[in-house]
Amino acid sequence: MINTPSVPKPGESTTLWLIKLLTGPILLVVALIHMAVNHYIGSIGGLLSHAEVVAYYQSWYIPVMEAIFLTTVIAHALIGVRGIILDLKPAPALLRILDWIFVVVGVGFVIYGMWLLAAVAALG
Amino acid sequence: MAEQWNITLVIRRQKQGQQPYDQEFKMEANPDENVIDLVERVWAFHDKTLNYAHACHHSTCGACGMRVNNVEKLTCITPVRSVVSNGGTLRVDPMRNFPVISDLAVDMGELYRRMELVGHHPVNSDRQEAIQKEFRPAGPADPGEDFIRLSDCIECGLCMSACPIVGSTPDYLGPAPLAGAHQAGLASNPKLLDIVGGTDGVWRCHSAYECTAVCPSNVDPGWRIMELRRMLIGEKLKSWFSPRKSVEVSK
Amino acid sequence: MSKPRIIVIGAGFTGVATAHDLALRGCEVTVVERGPIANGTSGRTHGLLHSGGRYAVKDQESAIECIDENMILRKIVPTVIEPNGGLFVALNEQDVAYGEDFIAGCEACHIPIEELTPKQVLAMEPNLNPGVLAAFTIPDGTFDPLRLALSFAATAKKHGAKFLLYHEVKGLLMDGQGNVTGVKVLDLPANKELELHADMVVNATGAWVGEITVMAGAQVPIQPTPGIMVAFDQRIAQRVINRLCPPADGDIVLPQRRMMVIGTTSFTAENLDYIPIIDEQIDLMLERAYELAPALKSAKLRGIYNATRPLIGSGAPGRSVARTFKCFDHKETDNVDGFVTITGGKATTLRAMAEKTTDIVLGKLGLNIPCQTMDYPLISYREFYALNN
Amino acid sequence: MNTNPNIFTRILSWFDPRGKTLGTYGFMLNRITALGLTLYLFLHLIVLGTLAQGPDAYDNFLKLIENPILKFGELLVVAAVFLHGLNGIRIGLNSFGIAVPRQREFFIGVVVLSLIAIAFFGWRMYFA
Repeated sequence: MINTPSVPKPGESTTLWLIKLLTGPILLVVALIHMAVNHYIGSIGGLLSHAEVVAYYQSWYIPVMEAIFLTTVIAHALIGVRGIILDLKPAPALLRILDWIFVVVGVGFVIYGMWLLAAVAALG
Repeated sequence: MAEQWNITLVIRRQKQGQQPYDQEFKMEANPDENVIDLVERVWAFHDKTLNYAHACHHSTCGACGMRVNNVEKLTCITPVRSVVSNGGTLRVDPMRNFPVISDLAVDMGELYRRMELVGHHPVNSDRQEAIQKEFRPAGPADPGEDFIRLSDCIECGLCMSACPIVGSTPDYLGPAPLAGAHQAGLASNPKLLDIVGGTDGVWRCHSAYECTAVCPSNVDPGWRIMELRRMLIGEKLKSWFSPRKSVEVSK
Repeated sequence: MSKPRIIVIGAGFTGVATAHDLALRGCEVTVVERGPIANGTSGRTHGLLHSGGRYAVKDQESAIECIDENMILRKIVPTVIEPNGGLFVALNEQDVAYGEDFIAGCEACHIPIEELTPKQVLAMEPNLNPGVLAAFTIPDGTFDPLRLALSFAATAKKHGAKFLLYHEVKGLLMDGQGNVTGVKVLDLPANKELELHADMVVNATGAWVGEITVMAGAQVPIQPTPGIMVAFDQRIAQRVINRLCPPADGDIVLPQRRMMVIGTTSFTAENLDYIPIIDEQIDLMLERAYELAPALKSAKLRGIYNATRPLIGSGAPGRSVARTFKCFDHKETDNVDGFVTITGGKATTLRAMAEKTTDIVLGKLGLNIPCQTMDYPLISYREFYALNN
Repeated sequence: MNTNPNIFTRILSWFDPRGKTLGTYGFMLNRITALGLTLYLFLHLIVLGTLAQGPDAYDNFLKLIENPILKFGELLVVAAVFLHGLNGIRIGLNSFGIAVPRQREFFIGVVVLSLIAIAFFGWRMYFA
């Protein structure tokens, strides 16, 4: 017989899916802006030097946008990769460890990213 | 005598505990007959130890699902003309993702158990089955009352064989049971919401739509999985904003 | 006396129903079948839950069996039945004339019918032939053949019956005095031969019974009579549509899921394992289907197949042979004990056939246990897979 | 269902194209681009650490990625963003029951749009 609903508590998958679903479009818009910036603003070729990057981060809205981009892309990516791993049906114990790794990596990189943003903005 | 083609039929053979191997049969075939007729002729005239599942021969029982040239087909309604040309080769394999009993016969037990788990109705009201607007409702336009008839889903397992995720994830409910849950209606069984919304439910589906591509009887599991997602998201948002009084779910 | 051990050969309607009745009455049953469930005639019936109407004039014994069993099946296994009733329609004067005998016949066989005016019947089924002259309602229905068989098999399994599918009977085990004591079976998937002993062997192989009886040096007057059936890919009616006439080719078209199935013809064949489709018969079926419901002209063909009726009686071939069933105790007919053959009958009468067979089998074993299957609800056909014995 | 414990055959089964329709190619593309983008994401974040170490660290890192292979890698990332992003929108909308019967055409649109964008970005990166 199929085992009881899998280890994570019911309804949790819907929440994770919703996060992935909501971060997706935000992420795509910001990513396109992010890529456009790299190729247009600044000298013809985009942000091609340290100085130009620092100058780019001097306004208030760019760091906020980049921070949103940072958190949404990390959340989306990790939930997605977790989904792929779930497709391979890891053992519940392994899944619990992996969940911990995902959380640690996710929060860790968000903090690191925020610190980097602040540092670059401060250089201005 | 109707037109006769010469074709080579390659059947995947496997007896318990032995390595699978391909067996070739050169035979004459009428392009308008169905693949199951060829398999039956091989059984009747060449090799009575060939095991294959079949019963109704007109797509109501769902027993004769196989992979024909690597595509899941209900072999009783797959004309020879549609899968091979004169002088060509036709490959028949058992369905994927089900344990093989022997040769082309697979054990569909797990699919039946899950259909029972989600409470799929074997007979259902005609209107309830033809719920999707794109469906042409079975039967005359509007004969007045609603009729009870055998469900669209014939539990043939083709979608379960075609789905890439069922292949890698044994516990994933799979397209047919999820479509069965949608047909049964989430309100029919309060536990259903958590089974369908769990990690082995609709969130494992990755929109390959292979199930809808191979479904021989209009169930369109892909569409029904997305409908279940819409209901689940609705339920989740409702539970965030107003505590979940009763599981009131729109069909 | 411990539980009687019975082997049933064949897992078509008769086999699974007999296994259910035997198990319900406390026997230890093993069903042996060379293929999957209902892969023979049982699978390939068009699925008519017969009301007996077609036989109400010429074969009232069969008709009464059908209507009684029709009502029982609706009660004990509703989850595999489309209970939408049926119609007998007259398309010409000759049909209308047949009406009187039809009414009298149904009366005699307590088959409830109701006459309709052409306007009424066309309102109920708009896709009928507009030229309909008279019509009667009839309690016909449709069922899914495999699921009907699985329902009986699942309930039998719940009471301990064992099903050995893909096991082919190679021979009968006999004792010194020419009585049957078991079967020699080849397990096809494992390619192993094994011997099963039992107090009684029931031969329920339908049209193939001759192939088993010959193993015991016995014989039955079986007359396999195949008939063609054609399935269309559109359901253009909600009820079974019968032509108001004596049994004839292509006299019925019935709805099943999203299809209509037209049947049938009647001819003879030697090799029962493979009966080729005869093209002329397809054209005949199409012509008769279009007569009953012209709307089918726009439908495409979905499946074409033959099913072999296990008719009994060495008399004239084809239709006039009795449609009822018979259980042969080979002790009486061929002085071979421990061996019983049950064949003939209609799909709808599978429960009654099982009851009669079980009565005979238990009688031969000196047991007298009443039958209860007439009001014993069958469990879900899916349980056949959930229970693993 | 598939009781095959071997993890690699199960992963390979995702990418077996035999007898598959467009939807599965969408699924395969989405999966490959997802893994590629995630790898790039974390590499990108780590590498940008050089920004904090001052102008020379970052500037000669920029020279480092001028070589053609890494430049082509960047183009792949751009391609992955468009393909994964637009296909994700398709799956997202489908999850609300939108455009499901037209999901095949939707996917073809996604691929065409992405190819145009990739061509545009490629031209800018190599020739502008």
